[in-house]
Amino acid sequence: MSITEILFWFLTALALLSALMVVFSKNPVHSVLWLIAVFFAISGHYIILNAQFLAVVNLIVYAGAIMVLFLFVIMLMNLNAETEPQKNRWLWWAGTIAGGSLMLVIIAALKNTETQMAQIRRGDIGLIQNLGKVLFNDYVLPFEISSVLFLSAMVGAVVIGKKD
Amino acid sequence: MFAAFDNFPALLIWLPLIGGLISFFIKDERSVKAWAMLSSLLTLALFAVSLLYTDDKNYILNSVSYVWLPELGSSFSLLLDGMSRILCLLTAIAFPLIFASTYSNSYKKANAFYGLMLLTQCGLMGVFLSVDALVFYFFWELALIPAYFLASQWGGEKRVQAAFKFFIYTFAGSLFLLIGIIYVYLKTPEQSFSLVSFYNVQLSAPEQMWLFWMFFVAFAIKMPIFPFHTWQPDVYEQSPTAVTMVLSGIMVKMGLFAAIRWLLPIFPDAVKHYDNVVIGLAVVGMLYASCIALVQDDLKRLIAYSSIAHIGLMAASLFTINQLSMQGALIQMFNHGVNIIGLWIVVYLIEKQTGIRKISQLGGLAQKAPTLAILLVVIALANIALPLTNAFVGEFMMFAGLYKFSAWYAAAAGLSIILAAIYTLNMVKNVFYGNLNAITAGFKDIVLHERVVLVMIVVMIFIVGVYPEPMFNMIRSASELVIGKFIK
Amino acid sequence: MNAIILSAVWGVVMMYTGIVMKNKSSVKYVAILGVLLLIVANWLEFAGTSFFAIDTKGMLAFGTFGLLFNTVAFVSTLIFFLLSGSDFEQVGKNPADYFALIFFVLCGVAIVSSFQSLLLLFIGIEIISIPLYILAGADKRNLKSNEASLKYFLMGSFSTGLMLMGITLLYGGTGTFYLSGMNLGGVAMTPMVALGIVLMMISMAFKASAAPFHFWTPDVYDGSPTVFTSFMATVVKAAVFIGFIRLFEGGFGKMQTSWQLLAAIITATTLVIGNVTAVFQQSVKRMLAYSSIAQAGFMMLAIFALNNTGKQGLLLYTAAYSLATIGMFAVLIKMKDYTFDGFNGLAKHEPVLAVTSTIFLLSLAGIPLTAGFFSKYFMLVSAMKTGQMFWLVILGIICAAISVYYYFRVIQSMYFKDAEQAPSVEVSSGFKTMLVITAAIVIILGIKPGLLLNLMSI
Amino acid sequence: MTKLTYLIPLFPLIGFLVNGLGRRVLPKSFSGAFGSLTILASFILSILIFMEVRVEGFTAQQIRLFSFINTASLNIPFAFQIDQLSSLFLLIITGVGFLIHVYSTAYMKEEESDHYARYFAYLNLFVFSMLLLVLGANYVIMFIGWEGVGLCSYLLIGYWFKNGDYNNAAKKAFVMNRIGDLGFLLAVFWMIGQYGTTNFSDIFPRANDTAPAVLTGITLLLFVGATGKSAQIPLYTWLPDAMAGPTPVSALIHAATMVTAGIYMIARSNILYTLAPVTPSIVAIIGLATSILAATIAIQQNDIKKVLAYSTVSQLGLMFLGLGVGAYTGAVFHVMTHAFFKALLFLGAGSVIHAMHHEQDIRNMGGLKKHLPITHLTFLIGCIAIAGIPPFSGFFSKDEILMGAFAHSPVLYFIGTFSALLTAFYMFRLYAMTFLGTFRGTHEQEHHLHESPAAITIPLVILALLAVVAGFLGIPEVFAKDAHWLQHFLAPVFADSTARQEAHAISHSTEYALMGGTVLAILVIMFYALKKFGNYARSEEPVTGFAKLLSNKWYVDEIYEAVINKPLKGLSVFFNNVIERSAIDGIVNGTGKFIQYSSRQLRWLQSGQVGSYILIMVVATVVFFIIQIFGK
Amino acid sequence: MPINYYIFLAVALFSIGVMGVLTRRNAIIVFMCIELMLNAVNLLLVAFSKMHHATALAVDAKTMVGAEAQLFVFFIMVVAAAEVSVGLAIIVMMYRNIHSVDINFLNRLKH
Repeated sequence: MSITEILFWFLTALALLSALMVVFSKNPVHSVLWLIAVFFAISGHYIILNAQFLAVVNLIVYAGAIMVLFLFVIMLMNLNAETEPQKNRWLWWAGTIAGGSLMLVIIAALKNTETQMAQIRRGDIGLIQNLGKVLFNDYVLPFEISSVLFLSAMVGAVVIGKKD
Repeated sequence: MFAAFDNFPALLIWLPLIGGLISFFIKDERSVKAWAMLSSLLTLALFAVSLLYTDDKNYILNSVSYVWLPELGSSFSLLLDGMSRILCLLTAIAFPLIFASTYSNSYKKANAFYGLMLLTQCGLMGVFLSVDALVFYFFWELALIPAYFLASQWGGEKRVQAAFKFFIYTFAGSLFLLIGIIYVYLKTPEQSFSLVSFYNVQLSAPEQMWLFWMFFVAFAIKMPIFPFHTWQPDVYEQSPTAVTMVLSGIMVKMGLFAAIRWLLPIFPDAVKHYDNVVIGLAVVGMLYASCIALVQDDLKRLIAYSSIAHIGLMAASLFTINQLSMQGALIQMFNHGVNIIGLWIVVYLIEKQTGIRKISQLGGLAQKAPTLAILLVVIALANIALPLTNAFVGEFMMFAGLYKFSAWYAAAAGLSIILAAIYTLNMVKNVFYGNLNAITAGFKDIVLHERVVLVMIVVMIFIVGVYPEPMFNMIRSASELVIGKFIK
Repeated sequence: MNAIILSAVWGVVMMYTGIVMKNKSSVKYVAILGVLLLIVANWLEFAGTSFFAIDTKGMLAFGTFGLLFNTVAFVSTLIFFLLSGSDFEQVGKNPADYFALIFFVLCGVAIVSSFQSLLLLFIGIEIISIPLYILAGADKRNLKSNEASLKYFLMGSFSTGLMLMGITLLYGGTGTFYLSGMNLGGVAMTPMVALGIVLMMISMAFKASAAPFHFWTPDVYDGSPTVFTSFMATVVKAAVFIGFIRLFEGGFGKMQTSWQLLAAIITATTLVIGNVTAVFQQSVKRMLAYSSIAQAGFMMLAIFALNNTGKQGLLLYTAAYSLATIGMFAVLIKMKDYTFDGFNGLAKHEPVLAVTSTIFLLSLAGIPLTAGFFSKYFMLVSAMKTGQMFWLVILGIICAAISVYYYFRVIQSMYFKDAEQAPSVEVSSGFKTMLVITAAIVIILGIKPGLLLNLMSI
Repeated sequence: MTKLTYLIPLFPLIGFLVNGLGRRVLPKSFSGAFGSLTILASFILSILIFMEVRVEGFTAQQIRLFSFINTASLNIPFAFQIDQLSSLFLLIITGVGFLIHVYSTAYMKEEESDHYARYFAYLNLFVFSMLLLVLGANYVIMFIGWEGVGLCSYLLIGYWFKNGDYNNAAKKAFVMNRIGDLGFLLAVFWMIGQYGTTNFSDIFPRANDTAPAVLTGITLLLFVGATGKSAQIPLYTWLPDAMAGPTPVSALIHAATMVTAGIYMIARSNILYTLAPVTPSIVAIIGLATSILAATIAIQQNDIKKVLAYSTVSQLGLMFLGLGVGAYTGAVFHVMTHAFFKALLFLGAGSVIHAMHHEQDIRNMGGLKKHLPITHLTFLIGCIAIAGIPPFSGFFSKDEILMGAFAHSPVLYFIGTFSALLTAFYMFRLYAMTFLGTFRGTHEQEHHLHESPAAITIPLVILALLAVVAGFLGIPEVFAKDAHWLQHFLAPVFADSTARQEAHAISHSTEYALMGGTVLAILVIMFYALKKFGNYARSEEPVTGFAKLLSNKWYVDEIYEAVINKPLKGLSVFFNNVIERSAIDGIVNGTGKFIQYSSRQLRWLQSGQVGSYILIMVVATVVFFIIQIFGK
Repeated sequence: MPINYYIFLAVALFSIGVMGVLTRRNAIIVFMCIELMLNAVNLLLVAFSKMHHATALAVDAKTMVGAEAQLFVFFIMVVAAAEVSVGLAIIVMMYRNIHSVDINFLNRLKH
């Protein structure tokens, strides 16, 4: 087993474990922290896949900005205590089973996919230079259009946040 | 579209339509009454004029086709042939009669009432005249909507529910019709809704079998034949009498007419296949409705069930597929319309004065209102098809045709003749004969305009009853055309 | 392209209008001007004049169908503004922002009606959704509005997740985001693509509020400020359907056989749940929410059939449905009480409102001579043309019959029941005129649907 | 002259219209006179036509007026047929009709003016319908008259419409007639199916080629019609009830003319009956049974008109016996004589009732001989005639029928004779109780007793004369050769039937013996009855045993009520309350309810919980995956 | 690395996210779980990107196939950021009104 593979399995295990912890943690703050762990693991995977740009952006945007925002809101609401009331057992089981069966079904459907290899540690499409070229040559339109998305999100946040 | 004022079918539709729309804007009750009367008389006059141009030479005056929805293969096509002529005649005659007989009645929101009535007339004319399936469906629904509003807005206590049931019931039925029409339309080689294309379309036997039911259910609900009839007594009971007249006199004929024009010739194989089912239902319905009529205490319900029995006979005879009963049914459609309107007028006159319709609470009216009594007896006798009244001709022919189909059906259906005599005479006896009571003691005989209307109905009863030849001439070719579809 | 850019720009203009103009009705007029410009710009593009020469790299394509739909959507929005524009002020303090958000939504609508790449579909849908989350919660003090907003947001994000999974699987299976690249036919159907299609169908069904993914609809439509419900339920839903049919026709048309059954199931469920549940509602607003689900069921027939008749019909359907629903909501806003009984006696007090809303309801019920009839007609024809699953058509008409029940309850209240007090607030004559015009359009489309449909063949 | 045939029914029709429309304005004297005169005009025309018809070699003529029902497959003209049979009936109808009109002008004097006019309008309408019936050249026109007379019967029975019982009687008459009419109609339809026409002249020549089963069916159905109209088992019960109408009506409609329509119809269709294998026997048996049944009931009746009514039923039964055994001429002969003497008896009864101020119970009469001499005499003549005592008319006609029966089967003869004996008994019982003995009514009634005016007595006298002499139109072969004028006259009508019948083979000696025996027996019975009831004294003892059975008319009405009316009513109520409300409407409303119920249940899915919404979405997604991937 | 591994991992993460959405009642956590789902998708997209790239490399050494998927991930992040800003605003607004972020309290609207 190469070092890459070891790393792969480690990151996989980390990601899955952290994800589960996100779900099962009683304390919201812990959930946030575990989620950040998931993001780190995923960024690790990106690096293995040689998608360096995304690995960085993932950390900056998700772990850095978004999760901080989450944490901030949780703190603001003083939700750090275990405020969540008793769960509905039925709903819990139903949710777990539903989610589990979703996974099983997808995996069952896709398990016979013809084995193709994802290129790892090589290939330069994930480099910032190449992505930038493609982004500003071919994907400039969606890029511009997503500004509308931000505009609306901005206006929206203002509308919601403004005092009446 | 309004360049259409140059031939009869279009005029027969536009005239009531415009008359109706104008009615909505006449606020004064007296004026709107007069206007509605005038409008309906104009329609009648127009129809009378059209009778002068019935020969083939004037075909162009009696048919019309405008481009409407070329992209769908539908055109606004109307045709005034024998079959539609007799029903347009009924429609044209009925409305002035209805207006005249209820002339003294005062309606809240009279402009809306008369406007809707005339719109109903427009819709009915459209149903009878259209020879394009989509146009036909349009008018089929359009006749229903104003009738729904009329039945809901004016009438008895439970009118809203009754009219609503009627509306949903018939609407549901007509949706099946729509599906059927679309299917046939898709099967026509030229993707057309025209009657000719429908008549020429080639349908396999299994297709015909289910399409038959699609069409039939819609028509059966409208007619209505057993067991699709339960909306009818409630609606007749609850609607204002003028509306009941329209519903029972003309609107139920839509179903029968549609069966002749849109069902029999299009699905001959299926008709042959299911004739026993339909006729069986109709005959059972006749006996069933007659039996129920025996124990009705409400005049309106009694007439409603009697109507179901009569319609049952017409429906049964249509499906026997022979000239005799087909022509009989066509004539009887007209006659039944006239007679039942007469009956409703009598009920209306009684209810107007006494405020009740309960047979058990009435009695002895013949002493107070001999004219009304005599006229009613004539109409009632016409209703039970006594010879020399109009209904005899039709019923005789229908029974003869039914007998040709099967003696047993005819014999069973014939029992309803006896039952009809029982309930009709019971009604006459309990309402008009016998002694007066507190309710009927103050009854007055009918006034001039009511008398004129009833006398006109009676005169029509006798004219058609004694000399039906002109009617036969009117419908002969139409029925031969339909029957011709079955002769391979 | 004209419409996308202009609507985005006008959204920004509206933002500034809110700051510059203190008079609230002039804000409305600016918005109306904007929509008018949009209509003109879109029409010019339809006629062949594009203001911007942008190479979209094949990610957008402005065909007749999409542009025509844009026209429908913009005209509906115009009528919406004219009828209910003044009611924005009732919702909150910053109507200009709401107008801005609506223009952003229109931008999303224009994208969804012309996308060729799943990326743009995704962005378009998000541009539509995010302002709607806000609009749903615009009435900030109102707990129902809050709740609607949060429910919409949570479920909307979840469905976004499903959609992204779908897109990913499709990409994994085909290696492209372009619709044209995916449309390979049944041969290329790997399980991955199949799952992708299912997920796309589910997420689009969610946005289109088709059952069993419709659950957000009644709650959100009910909780949102009524003006915005009107917009959400009409233009937005119509746009989603246009996106839906473009995606499935352009992307998966050749694999129709593989997903048709699912489409039929969704259609059937939607029809049944929408119509049946609407029967028991006590609030007209909520009834209209279920009615919009029911109507979605009919529109699903076009997706199921995926033929030209269906496309034509869908266009007509969106127009008929949007106009009637906008009209109906406009009347609803004027009512003091949103329950069925709240409509009692409307015919007596406000005959114009009663007559026009009757026409809208008749149209929604699909009665001939209204646009609703032909739209349903086209749906049925398109489904029948496929020659498969005839039961769906039968179910459709049964549900149409059921729908009469709840639409006519309103008519019954208006005409056949009495109320002592006027059931509605005072309405201006301009509003009435506008209602009459809208009703007239509904009827004209019901007599001559060709006026709209013939444009498609240009 | 036959060209003017249409005038014969037209006159009464005009009378009907004038009297009916002008009932408010016309004075009584005018409406009565006009009503009578129209019939007189028809009578005169009938005589003129008869003159033409009686000429040797006259063949039946069809007079086509216009086409009534005219389709490709069926053509029914409105046409009349003049032949020996119809012209004979024309005479009877218009002749007797005229007399009864005259009689009525006096009898109905007390009515108010508009009701008086109404009465004559109805009466004229009746004559019109009856004339249509006999003149019709096809079964449809005949049916028009057939139903028309039923209608007039209904109207006249219920003439005093304030009385509920009268109305019920009228209704019963109409409904029972309708039952028969249905049979008639079905026969007509069968003929249409078989021959494509209803014209007598087209059907009868083809009867020979018709399958016997078909003929049997048609004739039986026609006979059902006849049982309704002519009051035979099982549809006879309406006739006694029909006595609710004014007495002249009973005389005209329920004795002389309408009830003989059945006989006319069968006589008209004689060839069909002759060729049908089974029907004649059934006709004979039903006729005989009716005759005996009605006669037995008549013995115990105390209402003067009821006795006559049952007597009519009984005599009609005999006529059907005649038809059944092929003695068509005899049956028609008896129709004629019966028209005379039964009209006479009814009118006489009317005179009595008139004098007694609407008292009809013979137990309250007696001794009227001296108060009403003319009535008494004419009534006695009527009784003798009906009893069959030679040389009065009843003897000849009845004898002819009975001889026909004997030729067929002696059993029929003896039963028929028994019926004739019963006739003599109850008629003389009636006569004795009414006219002999002492008056048993109130003093007031006695005080007012007086002979009726001339308008009543003159018709009585004329009819009495006819009742005496009419028999000589048909003197049997045994008395004088070729003296049977009627047989000769009607021969062309029955020619085909006669040719197919086996010749009568009764020796003259047998015939004399039977005749003598019968007459002797009748005389004995007559004297017994006169003696027994000549001094009738009212006894308050209730009738018991067999007599009770008879006085309750064998409980037939009660049986009908229990077997037909009650179940029908029950069925109707069941249909109305259970099938209609619960089953059919229940299904319709149930569909609505079911949808509402489903709506209420489906609402629970909309729980308001985001979690459950998403859960359902996920489950649906899983299901969709399974369908998509593993479903194929 | 075989693509199946990535598929399984992503699907597992995705399903865990779904499970979280279904089982948790705290609106923020639910939202975080949705973010988790998005990340699973991102990971899978990148994996597919590299898979297709590898395939395309065999034909053309200079190919940029696969870049579009990574850009897609980029856009997803963009959208997610926008969504988070709006979503958290809504949650805060909600919290201001009812002082709770329990989604089970969201049941005024039902049936």
